[in-house]
Amino acid sequence: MTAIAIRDELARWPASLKIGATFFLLIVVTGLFAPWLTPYDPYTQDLAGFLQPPSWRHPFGTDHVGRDVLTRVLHGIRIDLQIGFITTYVPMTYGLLLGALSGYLGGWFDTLMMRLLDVAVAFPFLVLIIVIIAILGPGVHTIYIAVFLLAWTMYARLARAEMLVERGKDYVLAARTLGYPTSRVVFRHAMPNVINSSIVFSMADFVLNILLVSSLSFLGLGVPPPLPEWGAMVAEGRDFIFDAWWISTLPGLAIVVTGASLSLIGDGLAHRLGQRQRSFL
Amino acid sequence: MSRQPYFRALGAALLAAAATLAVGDVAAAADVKRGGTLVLARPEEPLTFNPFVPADNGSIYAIEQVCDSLTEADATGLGLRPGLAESWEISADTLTYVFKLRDAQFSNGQPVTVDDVVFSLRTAGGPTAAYAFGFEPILAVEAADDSHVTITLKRPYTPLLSVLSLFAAAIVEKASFEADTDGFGQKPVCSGPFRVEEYARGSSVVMVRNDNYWDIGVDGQPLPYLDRIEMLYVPESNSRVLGLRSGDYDVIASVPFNQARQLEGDSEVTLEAQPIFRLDYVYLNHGKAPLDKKEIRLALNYAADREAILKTVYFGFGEIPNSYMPKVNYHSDTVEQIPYDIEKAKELVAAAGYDGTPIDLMLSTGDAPGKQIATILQQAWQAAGLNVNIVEFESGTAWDMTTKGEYQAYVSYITSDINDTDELAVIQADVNSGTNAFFTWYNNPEVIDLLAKARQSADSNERAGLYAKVQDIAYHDGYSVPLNFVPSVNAYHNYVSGWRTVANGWWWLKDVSVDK
Amino acid sequence: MAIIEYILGRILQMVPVLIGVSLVAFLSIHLVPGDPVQIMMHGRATEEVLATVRGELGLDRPLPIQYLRFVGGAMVGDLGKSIIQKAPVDEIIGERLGPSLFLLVYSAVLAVVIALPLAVVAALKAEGPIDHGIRIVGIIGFAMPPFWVGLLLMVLFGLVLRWFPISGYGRTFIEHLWHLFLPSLTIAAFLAPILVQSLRSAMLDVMTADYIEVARAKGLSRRRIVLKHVLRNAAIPVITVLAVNIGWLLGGAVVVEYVFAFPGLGSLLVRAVGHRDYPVIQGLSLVFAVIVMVINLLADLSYMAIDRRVLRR
Amino acid sequence: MALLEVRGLCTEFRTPDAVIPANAGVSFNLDAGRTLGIVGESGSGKSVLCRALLGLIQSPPGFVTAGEIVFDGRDLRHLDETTLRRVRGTAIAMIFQNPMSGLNPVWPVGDQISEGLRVHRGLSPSAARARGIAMMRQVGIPSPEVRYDEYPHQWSGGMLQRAMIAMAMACEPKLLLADEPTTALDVTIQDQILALLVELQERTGMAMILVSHDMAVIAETSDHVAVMYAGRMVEVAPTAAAFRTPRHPYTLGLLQSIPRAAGDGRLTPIPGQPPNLARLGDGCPFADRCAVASPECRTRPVALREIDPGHWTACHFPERLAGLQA
Repeated sequence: MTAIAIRDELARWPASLKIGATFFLLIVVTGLFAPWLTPYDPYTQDLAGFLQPPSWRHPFGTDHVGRDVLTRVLHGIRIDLQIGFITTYVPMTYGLLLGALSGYLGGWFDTLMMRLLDVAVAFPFLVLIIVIIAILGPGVHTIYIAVFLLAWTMYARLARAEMLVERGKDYVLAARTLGYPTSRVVFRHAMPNVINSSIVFSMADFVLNILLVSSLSFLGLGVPPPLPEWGAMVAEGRDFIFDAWWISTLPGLAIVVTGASLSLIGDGLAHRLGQRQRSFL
Repeated sequence: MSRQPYFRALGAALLAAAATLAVGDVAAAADVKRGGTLVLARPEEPLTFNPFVPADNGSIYAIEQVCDSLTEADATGLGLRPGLAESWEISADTLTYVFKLRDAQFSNGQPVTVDDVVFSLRTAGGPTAAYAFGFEPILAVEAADDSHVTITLKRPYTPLLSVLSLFAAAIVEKASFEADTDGFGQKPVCSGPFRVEEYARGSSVVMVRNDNYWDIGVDGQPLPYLDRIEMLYVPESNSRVLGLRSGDYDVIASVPFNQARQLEGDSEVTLEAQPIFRLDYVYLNHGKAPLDKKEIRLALNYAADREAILKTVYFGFGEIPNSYMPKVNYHSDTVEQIPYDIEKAKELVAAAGYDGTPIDLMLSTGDAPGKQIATILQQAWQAAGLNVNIVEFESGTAWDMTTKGEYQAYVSYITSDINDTDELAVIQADVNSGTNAFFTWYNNPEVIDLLAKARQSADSNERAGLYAKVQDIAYHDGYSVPLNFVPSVNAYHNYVSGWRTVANGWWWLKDVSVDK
Repeated sequence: MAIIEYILGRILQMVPVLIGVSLVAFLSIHLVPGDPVQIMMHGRATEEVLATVRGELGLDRPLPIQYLRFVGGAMVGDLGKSIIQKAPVDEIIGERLGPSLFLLVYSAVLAVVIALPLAVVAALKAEGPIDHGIRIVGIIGFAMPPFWVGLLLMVLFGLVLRWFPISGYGRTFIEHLWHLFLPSLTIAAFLAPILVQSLRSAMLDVMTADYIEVARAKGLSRRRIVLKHVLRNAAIPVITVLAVNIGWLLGGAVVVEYVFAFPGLGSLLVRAVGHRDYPVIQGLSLVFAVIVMVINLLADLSYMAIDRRVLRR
Repeated sequence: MALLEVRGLCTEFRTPDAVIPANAGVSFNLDAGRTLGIVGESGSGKSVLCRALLGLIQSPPGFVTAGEIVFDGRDLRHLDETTLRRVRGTAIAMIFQNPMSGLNPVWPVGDQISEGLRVHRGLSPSAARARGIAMMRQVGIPSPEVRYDEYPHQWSGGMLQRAMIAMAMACEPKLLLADEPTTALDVTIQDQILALLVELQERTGMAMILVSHDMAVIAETSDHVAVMYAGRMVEVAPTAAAFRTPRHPYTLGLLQSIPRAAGDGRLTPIPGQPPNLARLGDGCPFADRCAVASPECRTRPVALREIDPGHWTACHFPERLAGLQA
């Protein structure tokens, strides 16, 4: 894209998209430069200086083993954005493929996919994650696998519903009458019109996945210590919520801010992609 | 949620000096207030009231309020007193015990008969009872006449009276139990101070006064003082503290240490930090490299800053240990503590020729203090030059790995039900005792030899010396990384009196009264 | 009638799903290390006792046999007995099913009550300051960790104002409403923003429809247009969102259950998994699956009630 | 006095990129009982005009910036929303281009027809139903008692347009705005609907504005015709005069592009594209496509002027058209 094309594109962005994208970019940049932004290390403990309230030295205070909370929140950006990204876009990729194929092909494939989807939706997530942790051991990769097994369903549903509509449209019929192979019709012609709602949903999904890790941490099923992951920090700080509110609240705030920026992006994208205003938060 | 494993060892002899562990006076005056309801919030829920299917603290502490046994723990838990057995006689060869039953009734009004006693004790020693091993030395339980029960032993067994005081030796009403064993687990018929009125699984047990209870209070009237107990299951510690403050709960059990310090300042609330038979420590698997090297194990000990842990994790509650086991009767104060010395730790790591084999430090999910400890230890041990990963496992899995020896280090704890060093010493330090030195695979022939000597000795001074020696050797062998002798911390409103935690960890509610 | 045939058809479709769920649940939970008997006895019992108890529970049989026994029982409505609690699984689940569903329905109702006016205002004032204000509050409610919201509500309404109890369930319907207000509000704080956003965008979508312009040309008031013509049409995507979330919250509300000491299905599941109480886990998996599918069916039926066109599909 | 007098009406749409004047100074009169046909290409501002009359312009992005809409002696632009709403349902009604999407899919058709009666006339449900059924019968919907409770998806397009008409006529308006009422329908149905509109108009004496891009439709129904181009009226005349002697090259172009079954088959399309409304110059907007334009047409502003009695045009050189007419 030329500079002018970029400028024109930016000019078409609704305000929510601009604000959201700016915030998100800021968060990403902060995460990239986290090691240079504070003088502390996210892992180094200072047991003598534990549970210090926010001050100039420690703007977010220190946690229950004396680590600087701000430093951990900033380093957490890397981890949480990575978690959010992988848990959202990997399942989205094959969820879309399966859903689109299912909607396009119909027949036994569709029936099979829908029953598979029902099983995945109806299966209790907690059992699954405990099982996977037990087999593979705890860690981020375990959460990934558990999410991979289940999170595709929403995308498959969305893609399938959209594909059912697109399938009947003239341009798809035209492509079929021209004798294009199915894969080309599905992926080259119909797909671009199918993915919009998924892209918008993925913004909310991103936040939901970070929150999921937080809930898992509450149950002790999240990422292992001492990783500065926001959800784990929120959960670890909860025993101190009345005497050291900052340990748990400020990482929570980071989730809120990230969520807000993604939500704005989602809203703006819904607008920009000209889809029927289907936003999910 | 209870931390696993929760090993309750059975002890033998009782310590005469028990009363020295003072726990406040039993309501001295006769003006004790009767009636009322006590609302008690705890982090564990009872799973069953069937005393032969134990169990977990959630169930045991509740069963203790409902079921009675031939002998029972006194108010401190350090001594024994007669329970349903009014008195007993022991034969000269110590192989035959004859118990005289008290004239007592079950909560349904039926008398406690010798049949019930024989049935209960046989069940407790039956093939599916978890505590059966405690009853293994028993040859036979028989009715002597309408009011006497005879227990004969295969061999001399001093712990018998202690074993009989356990919840697992509770006397149940045979007819009710046999008619509906599963139903009994929900609504037991026992002869304790309270009876279960309503058991809402997953949320609460409502107990009401058993009007047929035999014991007498300080005012000369039958115990208990309370009319009713609502024992609530409140797993979230913040919620318990809030509920205590808002007046929803009268007593809360297991106050988190950081909030305990805050509650200390609350004038309406009494905070109780009662020493119990508990040691928090890091299990080490001596069978796995690099923990097979004594230098490494000692390095772990030298590198652990216990003062800091006591301050940051326990908020000063507890005592830095000088032993590999809880502070029970033959505990020696003279064993020298391993100091915090990171340089020494580094030297030891170097001396061991450490090859970088990582140590997986395991903890159970949901164990918040354990997580904090693991986090601190990881950094400390890394500073000593060791590679340490923290691995978190759901408690069932963690316990499974521990018993199978598929772990390296595990942040956990141990408690003893009974005030006698011998049993835990043997279980923890004798690799041939059946639990592989409590899943450490610690194997020191000298210790095994000393323990055998101690068991054969009748002289308590000699035994004390031998146990002290074992304590010294095992502790300095780097048996484990002991962290803290942890007290039980509970809090109650000032209008609650007579509350006490016994050294075994649970509480007698029959002595509690409420004057709102 | 067509509708009854449709419902029966849907119920038939549940059968293969239930078989799938039960098989996955059974296999996965048996793959996990850990032995319910060892856990129940806390490592105290001898190998001999452990073996005897396993034998009594039938845990020593080959897995396929155990599975078939479970399926056989489940087909005649017998889900077996809890290993730990010795009570019938259907009874244990049944005790918590009512409260859990009550909590969920209550939360959903609260969320709708909160979300409806906010969404309407946000849609009518789209892109205005009020709309953005509602969005920001929503994002905060949505992204705040539930236990944090729960504790906050407990401190505010339980400790400071003393308006609502902080735990318990109560005995009568009114008491349920009173006791469960704070936990429901905690869930609603998460759910309502999702509903506001989906309802708002659905409304904006509907408001561009031709028939809304026709309604305006008819001289109908804004109020009537929104209530009668917009909301009903905008309800369908919102019902979908609600259905998906209720299905998830059935087991996912466990954090709220813990904070408010509420005896729900989520905490039962966590405990059953911790104890390896196989019959309870299997039973719960089936119950979850049935409820999720029934919720989906109800959602589809309500689409039909709202929009007759759906019937033709 | 005219029933409706529109003076200098301006409507514009504001987008981030540009301001688009959709109506630029539209003026006309309409007497009671008469029909004004408005004709023009897509995007010429016909539909915007109808919506602006009723105050239905979505704002933002649309704004009515100037002009008067005097209906029955009151300037509708200065009425508050509530009063204007009453006018909309009762005195002025409107029917739309696409009947398939003009009815709410989730309510029965009958309810929607009688909704106005309940809201504006305060009729009880049963009275509204009876009146609604009568309306449905009037517009030629067979067995209305049964069809009253049916849903839009069960009906054909022609029937739906009859329902739309019934809905519009329910409160007996003095003025009916019909925005391309037949465009979306099959040809055979179109005539029926037009005949129905004419018949209803004769029976009730209402005035009607009929918007269409189809000159034939206008010819059949209207007393006067107004030709719109680029947001303004370029020719207003009695229908017969406009068809016989168009005085604006655009009108002429429209007439020549009508296919006639019995004609010589010669079609002359208007060359070029409609102008970009956002970039109009000062001169005649049609100049670029005009066969008779002079250079000055591109620069000199042009306004409607009366060149024959009742015949208005916005062309600098209407006399030049004589040579072009066959």
